[in-house]
Amino acid sequence: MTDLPPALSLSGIRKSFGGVAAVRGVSLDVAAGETVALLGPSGCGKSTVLRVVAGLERPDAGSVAVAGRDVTGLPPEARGVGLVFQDYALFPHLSVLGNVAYGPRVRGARRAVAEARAREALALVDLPGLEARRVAGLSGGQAQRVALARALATGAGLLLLDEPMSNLDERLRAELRAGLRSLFARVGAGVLLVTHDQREARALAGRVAVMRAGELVQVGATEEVFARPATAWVAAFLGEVNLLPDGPGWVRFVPEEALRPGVGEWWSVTARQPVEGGVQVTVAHAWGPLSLTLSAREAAALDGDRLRLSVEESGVRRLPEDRA
Amino acid sequence: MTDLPPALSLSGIRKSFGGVAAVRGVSLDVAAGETVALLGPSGCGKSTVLRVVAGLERPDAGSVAVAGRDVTGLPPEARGVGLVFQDYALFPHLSVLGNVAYGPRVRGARRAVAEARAREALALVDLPGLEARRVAGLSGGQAQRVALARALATGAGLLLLDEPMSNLDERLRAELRAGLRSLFARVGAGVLLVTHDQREARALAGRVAVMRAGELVQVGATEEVFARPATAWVAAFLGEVNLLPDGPGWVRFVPEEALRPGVGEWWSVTARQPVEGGVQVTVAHAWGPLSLTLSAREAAALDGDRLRLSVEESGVRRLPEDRA
Amino acid sequence: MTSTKLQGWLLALPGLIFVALCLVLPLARTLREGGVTLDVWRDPYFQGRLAWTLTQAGVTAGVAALIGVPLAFLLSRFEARGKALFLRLLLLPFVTPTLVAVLGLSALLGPQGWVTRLTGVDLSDTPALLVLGNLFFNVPVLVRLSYAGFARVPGNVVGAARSLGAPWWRAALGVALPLALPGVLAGVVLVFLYSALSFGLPLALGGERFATLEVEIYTLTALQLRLSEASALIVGQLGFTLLATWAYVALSRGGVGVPSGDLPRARGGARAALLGLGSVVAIVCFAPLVAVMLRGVLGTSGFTLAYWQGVLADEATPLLVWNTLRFGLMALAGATLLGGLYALGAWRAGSRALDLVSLLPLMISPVSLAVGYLLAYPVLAATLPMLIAAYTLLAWPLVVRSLLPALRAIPPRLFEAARSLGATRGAAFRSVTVPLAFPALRGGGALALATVLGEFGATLVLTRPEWATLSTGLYERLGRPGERNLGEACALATTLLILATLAFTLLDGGEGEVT
Amino acid sequence: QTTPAQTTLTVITHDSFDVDKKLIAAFETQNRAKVRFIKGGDAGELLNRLILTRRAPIADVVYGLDNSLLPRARQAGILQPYRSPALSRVPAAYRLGDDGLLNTVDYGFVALNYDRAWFEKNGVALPKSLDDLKTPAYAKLTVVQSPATSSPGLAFLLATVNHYGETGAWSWWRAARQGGMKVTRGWSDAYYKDFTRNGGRYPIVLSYASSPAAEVFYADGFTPAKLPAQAPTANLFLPGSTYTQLEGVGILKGTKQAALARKFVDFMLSAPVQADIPTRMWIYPAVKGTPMNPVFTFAQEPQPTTVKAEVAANPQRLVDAWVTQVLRAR
Ligand SMILES: Nc1ncnc2c1ncn2[C@@H]1O[C@H](COP(=O)(O)OP(=O)(O)OP(=O)(O)O)[C@@H](O)[C@H]1O
Ligand SMILES: Nc1ncnc2c1ncn2[C@@H]1O[C@H](COP(=O)(O)OP(=O)(O)OP(=O)(O)O)[C@@H](O)[C@H]1O
Ligand SMILES: Cc1ncc(C[n+]2csc(CCO)c2C)c(N)n1
Ligand SMILES: [Mg+2]
Ligand SMILES: [Mg+2]
Repeated sequence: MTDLPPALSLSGIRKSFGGVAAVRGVSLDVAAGETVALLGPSGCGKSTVLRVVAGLERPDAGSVAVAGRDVTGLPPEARGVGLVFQDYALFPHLSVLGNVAYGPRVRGARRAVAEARAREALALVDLPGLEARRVAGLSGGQAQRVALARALATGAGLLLLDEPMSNLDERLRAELRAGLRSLFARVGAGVLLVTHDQREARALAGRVAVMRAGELVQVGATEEVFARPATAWVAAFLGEVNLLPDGPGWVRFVPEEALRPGVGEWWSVTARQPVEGGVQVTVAHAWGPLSLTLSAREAAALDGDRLRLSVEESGVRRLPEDRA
Repeated sequence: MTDLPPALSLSGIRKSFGGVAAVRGVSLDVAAGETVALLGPSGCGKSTVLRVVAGLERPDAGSVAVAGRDVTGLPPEARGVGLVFQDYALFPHLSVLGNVAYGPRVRGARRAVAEARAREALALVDLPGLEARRVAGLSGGQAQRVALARALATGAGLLLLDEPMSNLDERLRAELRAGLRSLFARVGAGVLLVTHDQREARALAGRVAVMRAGELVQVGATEEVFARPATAWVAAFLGEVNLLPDGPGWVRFVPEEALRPGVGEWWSVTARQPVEGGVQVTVAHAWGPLSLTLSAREAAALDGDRLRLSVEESGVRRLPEDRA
Repeated sequence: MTSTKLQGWLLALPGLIFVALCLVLPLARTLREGGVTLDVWRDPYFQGRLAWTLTQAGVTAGVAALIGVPLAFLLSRFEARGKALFLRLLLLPFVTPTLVAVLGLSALLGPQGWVTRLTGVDLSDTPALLVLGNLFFNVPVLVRLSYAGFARVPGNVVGAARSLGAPWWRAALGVALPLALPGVLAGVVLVFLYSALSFGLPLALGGERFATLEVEIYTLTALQLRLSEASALIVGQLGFTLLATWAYVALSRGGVGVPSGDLPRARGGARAALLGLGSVVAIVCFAPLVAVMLRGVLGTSGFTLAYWQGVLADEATPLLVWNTLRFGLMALAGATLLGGLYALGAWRAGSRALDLVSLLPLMISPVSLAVGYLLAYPVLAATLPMLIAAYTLLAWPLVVRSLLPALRAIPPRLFEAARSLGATRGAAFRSVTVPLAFPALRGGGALALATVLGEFGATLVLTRPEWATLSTGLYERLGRPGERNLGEACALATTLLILATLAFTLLDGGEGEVT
Repeated sequence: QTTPAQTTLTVITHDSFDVDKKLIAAFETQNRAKVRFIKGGDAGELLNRLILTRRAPIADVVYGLDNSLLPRARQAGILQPYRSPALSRVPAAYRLGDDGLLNTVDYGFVALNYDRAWFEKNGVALPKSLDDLKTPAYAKLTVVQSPATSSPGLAFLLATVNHYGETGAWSWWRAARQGGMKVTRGWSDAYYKDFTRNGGRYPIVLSYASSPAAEVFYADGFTPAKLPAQAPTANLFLPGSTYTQLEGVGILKGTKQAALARKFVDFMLSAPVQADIPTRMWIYPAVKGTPMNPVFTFAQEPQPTTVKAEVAANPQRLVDAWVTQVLRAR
């Protein structure tokens, strides 16, 4: 594995649109067989990075190498990447099958072979029986799955997936995640996955790259990044709420694992909200408001508007405050 | 409140496209000030229901009443509903501000007033500074927020939101959910929300309607539906995995709340998977494989590949097996 | 210049060379021969002609837009029975030789016309008849090009406007129209140019009183050989047509989209409007043709097949049919090839100047070109290449005007998707651009063929007896007195219309999108 | 000796030219040559095209120029003289000058026609003179062609100038137009759209003296054996309203086929062609004694009028004057 060149290697990519600096120096590697999730708030430049990699956008600076080969100057079709567009970009003049078989066809496969591959890909995304349909009448989720199948069917060694499941329900997503995971493992493709779904990132990605306003602010192993965000901004972006001021320029980050409900002092509960698999409560702690999710079982520790809570100091971390 | 007519009242809606029966008899009420989430797998007819309500599709049968007035025969503009399209459908020839101000403008507001309302709506979706941009260059999430703002700016008494936040990151979603919740409460609008995000449904919706292949299969208070799915299919769709065969035509549904890790017999753990805020494990129970998510704290109960687990029988329910 | 731009200009080059050789050079020769004495424009007589020319063309374009644009919009939003056939038959007026149209109109609205006798309203010798005649020829162009434009407006976008509270007309004007603008404006500008530069129709319908500038140019050039005065008029005419065209080019920015398939059936108000406007257009565009066809089977003593027998017995008739088809197809090939390449070039080069050039053939007085041909290419006078070139020149703007907006409307994402799936530029072009633009090419080809099947090339070049076409055969009969000549001319006109309908059916592939 | 098939003679004609193809074929075999015809437009357009291309002539022979155009053709020097021996059989009055630039092939009379049925039905008396015709009562019944755009129109203009003199003619035309006389561009427009017989408003139309014969010939159910008693239209020979058109054939300067061209000129005056002319082009063959179709009994010949030299000398000037004095006068 280690002697294989990375499936993707980006260095110093910059791209502006008129006055908007969409990408401002992004360097990132995706190894063969590895899935990297690209996370970041809306408009931070994720899709632009993917478009640069696919060769649809010329970077203002920087270079793109795919499977060890510099492709910065190459046209999209010479790069061997499969891209799922955020807005699908299905071919309106082709049927569902025609759309999915398109990639194999233009890469020279015979019709029968191409269609067989297309059917396989369609089965993977759980779209049986729609082969002959025009894409115009598809539902949002159906169209998205066609787009995903179309990219998968190319058999490209590098897949660029731009929020490929944003319009699917959770069960289907879970199924697809399992399917994709085993597919990626089987074909050894490098995958760069843009997603806003942290479960998806966790389930699929070995590493995560967090992007902010055109730059990567933290790259690391998935659990590492989730467990140890580098800055207050990253922590907040990943959904951490217990970021309490701790002197100028610093915050005290209290991860949920550091919270021990049912032991220690009583604190008053200022908010509670039922969530999937439990209840989310906010406790007026001396450091500031602390939120935590109690499982159905732990909820028993609640005593009206009070909760015993102790913080395991060793789990608390100081992070630089870099939020605007 | 109770003497107000429902914001929306659907009865017996049917709609086919050629051979495809997209909606097969849907009846549903949305009270004023209430948010109802419409959940269902991809392609089950959710968008079609919304389009029928908005007057963009003529139902083959059934009637639509908005605020107590039968609007089945009325054109879209006479219905007073705000619709967020799943594919946004922004006006490419107008700026961001022009898109959002369009609704107030065509409903007779003066330019200044319309633009003020548009700016308010844009602020709500956290899109400052993009007013003058053409919509063509927007990122996916930016476009989606423009679409949402556009529907909000109409001030319609009935909002139809078709996966309005599918392309937004979780933090932004959480913010928006809070913003929307208070907005809906303030204006007393009825909201029919299509979403695949159960957190979104839980956070925003008082009631949930679960749709399957063109029909509603369960309608009820949100927590009620999540806690007590009516059938195996609904339970599975809502993400429940512990549905174990229990004689022909029935399943044993073991909700996570009924599982007590750390007590009872030792069972061997067949799979473990880190997830947000913990680890998901599958236990080879006598009834069959049982999955549960252990919080970081509960994970301590794991002993290598073994876990003590007892099932609280009172929490287990028998559900009819209606999956194909 | 980027390579795409350069490539665009290269693709447009054959068209540019063609325009240079078949238009610019001959025109320059004409102007040089006469010299340009702009003094003519001081003459209030010519100022009056100019004003009249602009007025009648403006009124025609306005009325055509008022009827045609809403109809095109409705046709693009709703399914209606016989829609494809209707759009196809709408090409027939374009095929019709001017004098035939005049005869058809007079049979209905002349002093003894059927409609006149029924209603007692005599429009003959009034400008209303002239505008009707202009509409007869030109509403079809407008409807078809606007339809193509509207068909590309995504249904959801109009739906969004409606659900935001816009009544249909507001959604149509505020959303659909701006997005369909390239097609709609192309239609309007073509109507304006054709009406401004037509001369057969105003003369035949109104005599010298309604003579347009083009009539004066014709008279001064072809009959009086006063080339210097004619040149001044030509330059002036070119000036105002360029102005109109420039306005069109500057305004015609639209949206992207591809025509979508299934449309709902029209009902209620939409249905009524569709039927109403459709009927108005059908009456304006088809009634004169029906009248002509009827005259082909009605003699003084009622129904007769004598005229048809006469035409069928005439040994020249097969030659007329064959020539009509032959020249039509040759020019169609020329126009689609040149026009296709040119549209691609203009699209890639992203140059609005190229838009302007493509309309030049419709801005130039044909007589002045004819003189230019004789001066520049005497050796080629009355040769087949010259004839085909002339036909092609008149036909290719229609191909370009159909194809270019369609190309510009293709969402760039689709091409990108193809490339990222492994298609080379060429393969992506073949498998995405071509299929998406092909209906527009077909539509443009149909309009181009219609132009050629009529009479027009004959005014540009010298012809030969063995090149007689259905329209020259018909004019020859109308050059002799006698009932049978009129009847046979009408029978020949009917033949031309039938032939054209067949050709359009083949060209449209029988089904699918008609644009 | 060159191979016969290589010789091509190009003949340019006006648009109404029509001769039996068999006769042409006979000429071609007889002379081992190919004849290529070009249609050069209306006679006036034809002349102008020849003038424009005189430096690089596009044809060898021209047929269709007439006496009203000859002065300009002569002045432009586009023709070279050749007097066909057959001219001896053409009456002197019908010859086109002595310089042999054009050999008369046929002649016709531009004349007013009227719709018999209309006058009978409406009980209106026929006008007796051009002076009557210009009064609104008759002017609004009359459609003529423009002298600027049509050869019968030009002929009619020359007739009026010949009759009234220039100033008189201009005031006649102005009065007639004021009175409602319609001026169309071409003959077909006038005859098939404006003439009452074909659905128009005007029962008097400027056409040819032979038109009534053609009306009979082309009527529904015409058989030569059973001629009707009268034609549906008739000539209205008002004094000063008719004009004789003499159409000729000539050889263009610069031809490389002079010998063949001369043969073609002779051919046009040969008996078979002359006999073919009347019912094809509805004009009279120039050669005396050519047999005529009986239908020509419906085509009366008007009294010959002498044309003043100043009228015949420069018709173009008169057209120009008409345009400014009549057409553009407000
Ligand atoms: N215009 C149409 N023509 C043909 N079939 C259609 C059309 N619109 C929808 N359908 C079909 O109707 C069914 C319901 O579609 P709909 O868009 O309502 O699904 P949905 O529940 O919104 O799905 P998703 O979650 O994927 O958006 C689908 O099978 C779809 O393919
Ligand atoms: N063609 C363009 N013209 C102008 N600005 C553009 C263009 N494409 C992208 N941008 C801008 O560049 C920035 C980055 O866009 P990009 O689409 O890469 O964001 P993203 O991270 O994919 O966001 P999202 O999660 O919302 O899809 C945005 O501010 C966007 O408005
Ligand atoms: C008023 C008017 N008259 C005639 C035509 C017919 N026509 C169709 S194409 C063409 C010229 C070709 O360039 C002409 C004259 C028209 N469209 N508008
Ligand atoms: Mg994006
Ligand atoms: Mg949907």
